[in-house]
Amino acid sequence: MQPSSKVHLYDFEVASNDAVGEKVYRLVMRSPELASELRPGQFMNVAVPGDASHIVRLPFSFASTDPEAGTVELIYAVVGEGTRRLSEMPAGSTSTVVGPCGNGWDVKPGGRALAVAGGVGAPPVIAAARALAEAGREVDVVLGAQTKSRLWGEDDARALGAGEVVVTTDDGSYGMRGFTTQAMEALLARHEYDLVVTCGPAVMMAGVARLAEGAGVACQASLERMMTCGFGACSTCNVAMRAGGYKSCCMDGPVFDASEVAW
Amino acid sequence: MQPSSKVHLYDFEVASNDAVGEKVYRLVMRSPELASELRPGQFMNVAVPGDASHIVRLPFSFASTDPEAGTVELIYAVVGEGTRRLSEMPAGSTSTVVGPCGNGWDVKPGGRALAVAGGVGAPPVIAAARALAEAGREVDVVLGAQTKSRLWGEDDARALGAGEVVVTTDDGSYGMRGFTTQAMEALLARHEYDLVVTCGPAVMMAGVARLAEGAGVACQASLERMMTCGFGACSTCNVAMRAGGYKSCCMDGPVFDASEVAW
Amino acid sequence: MVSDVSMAVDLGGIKMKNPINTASGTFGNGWQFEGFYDVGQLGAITTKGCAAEPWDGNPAPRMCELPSGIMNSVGLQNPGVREFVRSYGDYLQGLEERGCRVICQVAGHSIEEYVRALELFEELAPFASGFEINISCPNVSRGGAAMGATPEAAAEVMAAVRPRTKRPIVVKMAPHDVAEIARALEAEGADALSLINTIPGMAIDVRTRRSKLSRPTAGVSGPAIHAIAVRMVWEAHKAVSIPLCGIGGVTSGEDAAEFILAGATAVSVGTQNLVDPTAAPRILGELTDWAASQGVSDINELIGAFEC
Amino acid sequence: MVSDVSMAVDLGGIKMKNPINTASGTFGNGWQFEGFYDVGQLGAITTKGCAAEPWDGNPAPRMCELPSGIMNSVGLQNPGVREFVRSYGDYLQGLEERGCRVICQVAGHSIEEYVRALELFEELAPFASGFEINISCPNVSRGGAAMGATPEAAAEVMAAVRPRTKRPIVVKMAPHDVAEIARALEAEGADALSLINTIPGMAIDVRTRRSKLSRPTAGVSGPAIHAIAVRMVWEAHKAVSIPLCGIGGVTSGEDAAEFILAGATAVSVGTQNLVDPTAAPRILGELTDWAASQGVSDINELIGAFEC
Ligand SMILES: Cc1cc2nc3c(=O)[nH]c(=O)nc-3n(C[C@H](O)[C@H](O)[C@H](O)COP(=O)(O)OP(=O)(O)OC[C@H]3O[C@@H](n4cnc5c(N)ncnc54)[C@H](O)[C@@H]3O)c2cc1C
Ligand SMILES: Cc1cc2nc3c(=O)[nH]c(=O)nc-3n(C[C@H](O)[C@H](O)[C@H](O)COP(=O)(O)OP(=O)(O)OC[C@H]3O[C@@H](n4cnc5c(N)ncnc54)[C@H](O)[C@@H]3O)c2cc1C
Ligand SMILES: Cc1cc2nc3c(=O)[nH]c(=O)nc-3n(C[C@H](O)[C@H](O)[C@H](O)COP(=O)(O)O)c2cc1C
Ligand SMILES: Cc1cc2nc3c(=O)[nH]c(=O)nc-3n(C[C@H](O)[C@H](O)[C@H](O)COP(=O)(O)O)c2cc1C
Ligand code: FES
Ligand code: FES
Repeated sequence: MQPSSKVHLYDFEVASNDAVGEKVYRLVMRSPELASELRPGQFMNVAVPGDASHIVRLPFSFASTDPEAGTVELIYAVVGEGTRRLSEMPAGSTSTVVGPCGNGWDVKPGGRALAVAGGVGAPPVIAAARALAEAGREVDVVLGAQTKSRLWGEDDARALGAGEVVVTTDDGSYGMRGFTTQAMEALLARHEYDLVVTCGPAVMMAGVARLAEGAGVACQASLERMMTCGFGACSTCNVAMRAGGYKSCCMDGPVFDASEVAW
Repeated sequence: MQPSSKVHLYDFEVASNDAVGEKVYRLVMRSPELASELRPGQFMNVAVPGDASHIVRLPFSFASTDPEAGTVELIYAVVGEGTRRLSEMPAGSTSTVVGPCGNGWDVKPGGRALAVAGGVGAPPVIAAARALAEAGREVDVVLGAQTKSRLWGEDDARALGAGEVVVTTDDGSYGMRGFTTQAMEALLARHEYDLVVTCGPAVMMAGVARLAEGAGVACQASLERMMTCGFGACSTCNVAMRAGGYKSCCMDGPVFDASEVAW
Repeated sequence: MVSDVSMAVDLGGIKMKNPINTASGTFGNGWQFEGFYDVGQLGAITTKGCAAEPWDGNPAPRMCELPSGIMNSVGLQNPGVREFVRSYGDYLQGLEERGCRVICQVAGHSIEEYVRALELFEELAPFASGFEINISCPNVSRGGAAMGATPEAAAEVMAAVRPRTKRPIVVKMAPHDVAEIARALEAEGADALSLINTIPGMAIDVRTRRSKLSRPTAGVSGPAIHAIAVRMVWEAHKAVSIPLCGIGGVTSGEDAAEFILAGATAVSVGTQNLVDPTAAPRILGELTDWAASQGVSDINELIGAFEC
Repeated sequence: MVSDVSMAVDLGGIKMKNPINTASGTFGNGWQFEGFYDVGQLGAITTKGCAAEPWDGNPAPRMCELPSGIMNSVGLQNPGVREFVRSYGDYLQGLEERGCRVICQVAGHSIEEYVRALELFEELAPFASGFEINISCPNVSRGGAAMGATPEAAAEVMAAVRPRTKRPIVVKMAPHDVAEIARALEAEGADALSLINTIPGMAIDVRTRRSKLSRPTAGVSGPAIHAIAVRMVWEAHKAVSIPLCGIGGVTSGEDAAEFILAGATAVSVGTQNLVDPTAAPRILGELTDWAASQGVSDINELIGAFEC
């Protein structure tokens, strides 16, 4: 079997780029081929102009695609210089993007599913929940954030209409006070699931994976690593496996069977 | 005697920044203290934002200052990445500038003076001619450019009303066809001068210096060097002297007695 | 610009149709770039360092950003020669047939491991036009210092691998004592040298007081090291007469041209492949245009043509 | 942030009120910065390398830009110790009185020249709190290789200068064989080491095929070399017990803090002084804030506190 790569380099144009929360932005990019190729859970690697001393692209998941309009929706948090420069890209500005990267969620039909997202882990989780709902599943969604102003995804989650939506904030400023794992425990007690999908901070995902394992439910987790290429060429994005050794976050992931990861 | 430095770091705001010719721009910066301190022939060292991988400031002479308005007028050619980014600084944008740098022209009163400028050597030469005219001298101005679209300074030179203005272009697209040195020879034959001031490409200045020396006229030349600091701290801007050794372009210059320079 | 300049070069017996090669570890094993362009147009590719048996490499994080560069501590993760050939052999065989030379990089923690890996390659990898010996691998019996850290140690590795293959051997050098080590390697029969490998560096998270990566030190690459690499190629060029492959911070045809003028026969694109996956063919085009603009009919006329 | 952290450090007998020093050649002789801020607030300044007799330095151009750095070939232009003291002695004496230590850098093309320069400084420069011996100067009798290129050569310089002064001697090291040379210098009585000097590099104008500067090679400095410099300071820290001054690409308090964690007692700001003339006091402020945020009462607790 010949190995083969379907990752491309595309131009994109910013259609819109606006704050949707405290340091949380929504960027819609126009890039027709990418929009038609991306599958939920995959990601892209974006060149952010404006500082040639930062040579590395920034990896982002997407919340939705509109293949008809040729657009892709990113939700991102401003955490450093790169995302700050991204937030300053005006509508009409252009750059390049590498994608589609990674494997995506396994979203085949089945029973009730639970989607658990923390912070800007929400975009790929919402995309997964949407695909699972479209595959005919009931899907409950847990969305967590530090505080109300940093929450994104509730409207999209409710729009799925496929199950319960529970919101948690660390500081209790909105929804349940506490962590997504606490909300998850409550849901696990009330429903029968055959799939959990999750994305968020590593500690949160480790907790979600443990709970799912305890309940005997399959769990897919979308992981983050420092990435250089995003298409399997550099081995800098390694994820340690329970069975020993490493897999590549950008090629074998970013979505992993949570039970295989050495958390 | 204690050495002392009068060079400061100032903020500036771009008041306007427009093309005035082919790849020639006019930038007016608002920086009140700098505007009141700069003397003709001095220069400033400008930080151009937008690419952290280029760490060095860009040195520029000025064409005029308006101490009342607190503004300084720069005329510059886009020759590389730094000047290209400078040309993209919109009105209202800000950065920092080091100045006033260097010694400036010696513009005391006297007889008829000749000012010879090539390309974007024109700004400091116009500033010198204006100061010489204000000191009561008759001043003839020779302005050279490769081609008409790259010429700047004719209006300012004519506004002095202090003598003849001769324009040359290498390609004959405007004024006399040929080099500034040819125009200078013709003027030297017709008038008696006691001072020549010049700025432009090194080969041109060397020619001007030779003609002035042949005619026994004092000549001041404003030199360019690759500069790092602009205020005497690094010794990277050396100018070789006829008498041997080097002087510093940013402190002992940029204006030198042309007869002392090893051209 | 359509050009008539002959771009073919000979890297110590590896006959490349043009000087553009790719740096080991920054180009996967080639196939990852087929979605971006026809890899067959490159002069050569160098595969990721591979040992006789699989290596896990270092824990995450393995990469952090630096000004105009990155630092990596991959630690030569590789599946071992057998699995390498099983997974990529057919692809690499096809690439050779498309006219792009395949240089297989050989890694080892000891002389015996190099020899064993090379023997396996010899047996299993008919597609390899040549081998690149990475002498920057940590020497397990010497507390992790690089295998080829001194002229003597480098010569020892070279002497051990030389009899194991008739195919060309390129040695990938660390950025250290270049002239002396180059002479030692030439004396032991190296066909060509490639340089430089990453420069050891260190980045500390000052809040936690720990390394930003999983190891205290890691390797700096990218534009930040280019001028240093050009100087080292020039030092090697003055020291030996075997051909050189220039590596370090190449992002443009001009960067590649600097290496050629400094004495390199070929030039590898490294980190830039990762951030601009179409870099290598663009750089090839720019290099070809530059050669034409220099008025030569053969790029070989420009090798070492730096004037000083 | 107002901080109660004690910032005073002792660089081999040079008692600095805080760890911020300036790198030789990037700070003029101090007075050039008085228009920007009160230089007296710095821990120390290091003056431009100065020899017994005047040196012309290299022809222009002496500087070109590199990605996140510059390259210079000033070639140690200096007016000689007598003229240096005549021009700047009063200013430097005043600076010492303002509590900022003055470290005078000593240059030479041979052992004799170092000794002669140091003798002159000893006689004429009572204001110097200590001397920095720049062992990267080209050795005239060895075709231009650096005076301290090998442990033996470095030791020889050190042994010759040691008896000539009772004041502290700092040795400014080249970015080469740091651990070994550091040990050799410590053994010969160096009070402290400062590192790194610029890294040799090369930049070619590919149209003219000539160097962009007046010499084929020149010295790389700036952010591009920072991670490499931090690693070398850590290597020296593991090799010797005399104090170190970290130099290379410092643009922020974080960069300075990395050097301290890697084992430096003081930190010099270099190239950044030239492009941001107010950098040094800003970095001092940021470093002080960082020390406070680390919950220590004395910056000395953080020296070498890198955890690995
Ligand atoms: C597959 C993948 C998908 C991602 N999807 C999204 C998304 O949809 N929305 C979103 O907001 N972010 C997402 N991220 C994270 C995003 O890539 C980083 O926040 C971004 O690269 C930070 O760049 P910066 O220059 O602003 O921050 P930097 O200045 O580089 O770093 C600031 C801080 O951000 C954190 N950080 C930096 N890079 C990463 C990284 N790769 N992973 C985790 N933390 C990092 C570190 O704590 C660092 O100290 C994703 C990352 C990966 C790997
Ligand atoms: C004292 C002084 C006063 C100056 N005044 C003016 C002025 O009023 N108007 C104006 O347009 N320019 C002026 N210059 C030149 C100006 O500084 C350069 O054109 C500018 O720095 C180029 O920056 P860049 O990044 O665009 O070009 P780069 O990308 O750095 O270089 C592009 C090309 O420009 C040339 N160049 C670069 N730097 C210099 C330099 N310092 N001197 C000469 N040529 C250079 C080189 O040929 C180089 O190959 C002055 C220079 C000095 C030293
Ligand atoms: C992620 C990464 C992995 C690398 N792996 C290897 C390797 O396996 N073997 C090797 O000899 N060099 C390896 N290198 C070094 C490169 O081949 C090259 O020598 C170095 O990066 C300098 O070139 P550059 O600046 O163009 O990247 C690696 C570099 C990077 C960035
Ligand atoms: C323009 C310039 C001149 C320098 N002159 C000297 C010198 O005279 N003596 C010396 O030891 N180092 C000299 N250096 C090296 C610096 O002191 C410092 O070691 C080096 O630049 C690295 O620090 P940086 O990256 O902060 O600049 C010079 C550096 C520059 C940029
Ligand atoms: S980021 Fe390069 S292999 Fe995953
Ligand atoms: S530019 Fe630094 S001394 Fe002149």
